[in-house]
Amino acid sequence: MNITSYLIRGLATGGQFALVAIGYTMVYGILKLINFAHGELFMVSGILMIYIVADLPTLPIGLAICLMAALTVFIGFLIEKFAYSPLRSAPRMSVMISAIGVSYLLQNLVSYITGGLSKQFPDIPVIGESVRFLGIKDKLTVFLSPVIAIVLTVILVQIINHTKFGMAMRAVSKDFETSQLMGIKINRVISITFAIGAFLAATGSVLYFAKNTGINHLSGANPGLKAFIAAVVGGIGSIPGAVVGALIIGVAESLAKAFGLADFSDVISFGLLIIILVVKPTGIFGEKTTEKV
Amino acid sequence: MWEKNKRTICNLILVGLIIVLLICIDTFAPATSMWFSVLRKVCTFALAAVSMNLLNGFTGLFSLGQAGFMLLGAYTYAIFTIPVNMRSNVFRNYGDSVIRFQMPLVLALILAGIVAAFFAFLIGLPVLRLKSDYLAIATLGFAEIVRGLVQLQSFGPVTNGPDPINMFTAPKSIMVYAAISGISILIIVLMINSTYGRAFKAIRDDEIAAEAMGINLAHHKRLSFVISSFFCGIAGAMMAMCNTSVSSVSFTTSMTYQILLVVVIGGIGSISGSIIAAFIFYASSEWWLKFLDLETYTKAGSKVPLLGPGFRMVVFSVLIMIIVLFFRQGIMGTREISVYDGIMKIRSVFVKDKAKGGESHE
Amino acid sequence: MKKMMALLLSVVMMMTLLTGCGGAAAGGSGSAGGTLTAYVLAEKGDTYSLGLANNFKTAFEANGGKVIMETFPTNTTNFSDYLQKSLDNKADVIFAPNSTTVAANLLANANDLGIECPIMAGDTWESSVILDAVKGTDLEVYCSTFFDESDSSSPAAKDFVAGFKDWLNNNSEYKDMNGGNDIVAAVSALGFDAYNVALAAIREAANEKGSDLTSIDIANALWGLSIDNAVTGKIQFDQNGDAIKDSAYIKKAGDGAFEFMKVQTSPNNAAQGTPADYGNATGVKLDTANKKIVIGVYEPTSGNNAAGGKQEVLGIYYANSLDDTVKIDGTDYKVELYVSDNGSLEENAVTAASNIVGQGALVSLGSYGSGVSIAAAQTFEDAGIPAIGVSCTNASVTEGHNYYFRTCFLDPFQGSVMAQFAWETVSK
Amino acid sequence: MSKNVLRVENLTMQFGGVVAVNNLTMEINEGEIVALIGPNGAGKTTAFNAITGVYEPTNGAVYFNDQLIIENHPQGKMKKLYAGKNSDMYKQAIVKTPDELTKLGMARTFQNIRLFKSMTVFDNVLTAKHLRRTSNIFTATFKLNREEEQRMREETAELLKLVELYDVKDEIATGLPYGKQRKLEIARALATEPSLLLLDEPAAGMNPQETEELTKFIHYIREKFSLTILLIEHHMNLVMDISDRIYVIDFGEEIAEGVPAEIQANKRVIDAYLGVSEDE
Repeated sequence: MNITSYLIRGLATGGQFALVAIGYTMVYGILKLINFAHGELFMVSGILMIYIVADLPTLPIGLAICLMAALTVFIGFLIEKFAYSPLRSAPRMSVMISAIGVSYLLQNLVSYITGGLSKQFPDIPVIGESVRFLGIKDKLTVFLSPVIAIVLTVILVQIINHTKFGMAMRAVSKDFETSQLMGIKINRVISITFAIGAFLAATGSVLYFAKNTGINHLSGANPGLKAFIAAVVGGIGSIPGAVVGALIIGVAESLAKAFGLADFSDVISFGLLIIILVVKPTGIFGEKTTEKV
Repeated sequence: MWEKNKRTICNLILVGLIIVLLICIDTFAPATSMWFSVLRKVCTFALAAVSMNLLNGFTGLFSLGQAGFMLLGAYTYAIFTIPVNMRSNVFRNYGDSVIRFQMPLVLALILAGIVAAFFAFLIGLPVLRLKSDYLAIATLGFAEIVRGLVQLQSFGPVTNGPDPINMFTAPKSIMVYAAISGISILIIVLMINSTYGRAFKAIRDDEIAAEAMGINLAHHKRLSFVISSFFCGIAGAMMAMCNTSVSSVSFTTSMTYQILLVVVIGGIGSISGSIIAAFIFYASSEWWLKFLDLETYTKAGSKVPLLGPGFRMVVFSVLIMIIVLFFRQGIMGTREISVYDGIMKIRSVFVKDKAKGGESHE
Repeated sequence: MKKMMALLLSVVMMMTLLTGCGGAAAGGSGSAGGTLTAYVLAEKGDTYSLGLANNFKTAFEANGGKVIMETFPTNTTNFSDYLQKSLDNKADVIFAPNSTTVAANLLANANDLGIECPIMAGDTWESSVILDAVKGTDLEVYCSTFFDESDSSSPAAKDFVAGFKDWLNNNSEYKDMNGGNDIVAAVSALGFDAYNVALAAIREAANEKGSDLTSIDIANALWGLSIDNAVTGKIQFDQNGDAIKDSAYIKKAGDGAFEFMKVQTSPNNAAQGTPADYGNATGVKLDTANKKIVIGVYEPTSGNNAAGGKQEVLGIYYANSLDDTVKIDGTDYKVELYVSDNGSLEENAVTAASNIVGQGALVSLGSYGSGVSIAAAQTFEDAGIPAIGVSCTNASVTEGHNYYFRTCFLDPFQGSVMAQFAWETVSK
Repeated sequence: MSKNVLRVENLTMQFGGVVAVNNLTMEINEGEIVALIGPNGAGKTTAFNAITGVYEPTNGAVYFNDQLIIENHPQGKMKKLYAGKNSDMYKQAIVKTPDELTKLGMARTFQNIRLFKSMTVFDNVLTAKHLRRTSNIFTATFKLNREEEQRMREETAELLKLVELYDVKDEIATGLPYGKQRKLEIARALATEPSLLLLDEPAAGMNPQETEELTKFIHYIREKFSLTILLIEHHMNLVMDISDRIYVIDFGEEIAEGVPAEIQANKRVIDAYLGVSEDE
């Protein structure tokens, strides 16, 4: 029983989930909203890729990916514009129900278009090749995902901590009203946050679906939930936390499969979520915020 | 007597009429009519929606664990009502069932509720302290955990593992479903109109003020959570009766989303709203709007655009988004149906016409 | 910021350090001598998958083999960890009787991991999805099935294959339903036979009862039926209402088409069943008013099993296009099909079956997928309508339901056939 | 000396590094009306919230009817950060949630009115009666507590008549004019049958004529319900002519205590309000 293969694959799924988890943690940081539809956006970007490659066979793969990423960002923007911003002042529950409604709509729309059958993700040239690394034979994307996730995180953290726009995002996440008073255009910041989240989801979907090539309308549900758990475990609102949380969840699930607890892999991640929520609701990296009466 | 509770009397008359209508359908409708399977589902999901409304709508606790509690109720009911001689057949892959006896229907129903309530109490201890969106995700996680655990091979002798359970008592007549659902909803309505109901609404409106008025938040939240799960368990048992076979595969999060959307359509905080919405949602999705899924061809043989498998669900999801965004109150908002006020309003519309018409000669 | 970066790096370092020392080469297959090992992977909550897996396990262990069996939750898309388990245990054969949706990912992951041992499954894998997944890989994939288009031994089969291919090729809408090609799926052949069995039973009942025949008479007729020249071989129903079958076709997923490997026989000496006692059930009367016979088609045309469901419906449509009138007491009765989609989900079963009952159907054909068939058994029984299972192979479809018949073989049979085949191929 | 109702001992509230309330000691005897005043941001409401269990005090103790109800000392991170005094005097950590304190008999109102927005005026007060129920979930649901329900409704009607809101009893509470909402909140607090009533700026937003009426009303309810009252207020004329004793705090610390006349003349109090630097 050698652990390496399970660890590597655990890190891989962790890395792929991390990109989606960052989307959750950023949107929650800004809007205090669980963007239920984010998992579905991840699935939609996979489906978009299939239809782009099928309908525009002449388009080189690199361009196809960029077109898909652009479309995903646009959809993310639309979701925020039509489903969330009209409810900006609405009670918390109706915004959440709207998020659930969007995720339900995306699932049913894709199921209608694809007829419910699972479609094959096109082969991605470089990262799709099988490669032998440390005695394990698997697709390059498996070994690449954690690295790409960490690199993107570092870039994102630099943007947030060292650019004017990053400061605006941090301000908005700390206090909505005051940052509005300070002249920050709230809606622009929120739209851009959604756009970044959508872009990362698109990147994550290319890495993830290059490995798990069968996609149907339900392929977004499980990764979406796992990514959210990762965001909570890592400390909601903290981007590095989301990545570390995702790596932990990925490895935990793979190890469960290694030790024959395959049936429990789902149960373990949800168990982890409930334990973290109760013991340390702010997660590993999150800071404590006292509720002012 | 009339003056004091005229509204309740009118509403009781309405309920009486509905019961008579149901009896007619039950006896006279041809055995094959769609009314049977539709009304059975409507009664089941009306109770599920009302019990979710008790929690989300009246106590302000946003929980997404309904599928988990319904699963517990369905499994408990199914396991305890399989005739003794059929047990080994159903539990074929796991030797035989641990339970050796068969329970009468009513007892099994109550047990289904109790089992769901017991698990609600357990999960409630850690989870009810959480803020609303975390509570939603934690209860969603709980439902997934329950679904995962029930399917385990090691639990085979108790829950038949991943194999479906069938052969249990599944009544056919609508009156059984209407009775169970009716009594349960009546109990919930009585509770909401009691002093405890007011305490729940206080918690929904303003937790800090409620606590300052001496309402113990932990105790009342747990009470509402456990009672809502009790009736969710009974709704789960009714769902087992509807489908005549129970397998954990059908208790997915999308079922919880459907119940939530029924509550939203009906109006969060309105019991009659949930019942009306359950009827509209399930009657149309199971029957009236079924044609949306069938590829139909016009006489000229050309395919009617858009219609095809899955289109019905797309129409539903768009409809629900419209309701969530523009009609946040849903059909009834937080108002309850009142026949008396309805009649008065209609009468006043007529009276006004007469008055307008009669103005000339006064 | 510094603290966080340090922690992140240490996590990655710890992982690579671990992998460094543990890099022993895994992979490679075929245990040197010793007992043959099979790795069985089934989907939790899928009745067909679990039934077949359990039967394969008992049969393979009976031969003295070792079986490692695991189940995965529905909607799983990444099977690498499971397949890695088969490599770690040096499995000689992998048996994964799952839906084509699962197969697409499973085979892709198998190719990623460079799995060399043969991968086998049941009748669901006889579909173009498997051919696509195998294309361009050197995976060795076998599946058992009820029928093979290149088996020209029986004339009925030859005519059916030729006629069905023509019929598919000259209306594109049906060809699309078949997955865009004219490969004859086994389930289409089964659908074709099931329709003809139903018609034969109706004609039998008409001879005795004339125009006041009811669905109960059709059920009784089915018990006594014996059709020798059916496309998928002789059809006779045993005591449970299952067709007495003693052989299955084994196919290998080749490049673009399935290659016929062999007919694997396994003794099945069940005798023809005596009619069950239907008590005083009245069933559904013949629709003498508008002179039509409705046959229900209870199939998944959406959801996970849509591909197989649609191919089954095609077989029934084709059979209906050849023979759609029954003469009863001198008048011609038009046979009409009513397709009711169960969406491959057990919770839709009762509603979809009630739709068929609502149309006044005398017989119901289907369904692809054992779970949905079992779930609808009670509804057909209450309406007194016989149902003929076309390709649902799980034993409990007919067990205890004397209104449910079946024209295909059962999991216990298919499991033992595949175990036998696996044992023979691997021990060579 | 009549019985001591509330005694606050070295109460300190510290958020991170900021000491909001520093070593406050206060005593209120039965039947007294005591006011707690001080410039904006002096820590009045924070002290109030610590006494009513909304916050956990960082250090100090609170006695109600000579019975220890709240005690705490700096723990965990706070040990190092603690900038207040005599943290060694308290060892235990007794915490009470607001509903437990209300059950003991301490009812409160809020600085920004917190009425139940979906309920009518009548139900707002009726809900507060829930605390004194003797029924449980079953007897309440199946209407076996008819006489208790009847009693609750009568008492609610009486209270509403007292605050002259009975005529609007079926209107939605948050629809009332500001002054009336204030009086409703007081009526709701009275519904929990308290012995100590804590009022948080009851006259805020009232015109002089309404404030005058409020003074009479507070005197009246003290007699009728034999209450002890602690209030925070900015309207000096209300404070001066209603309170028996006054505590003044500034920057979290107590700077003066005494009867209204003394306080009016107290130099430090005037400086604190007028913001003159205390140089001499």
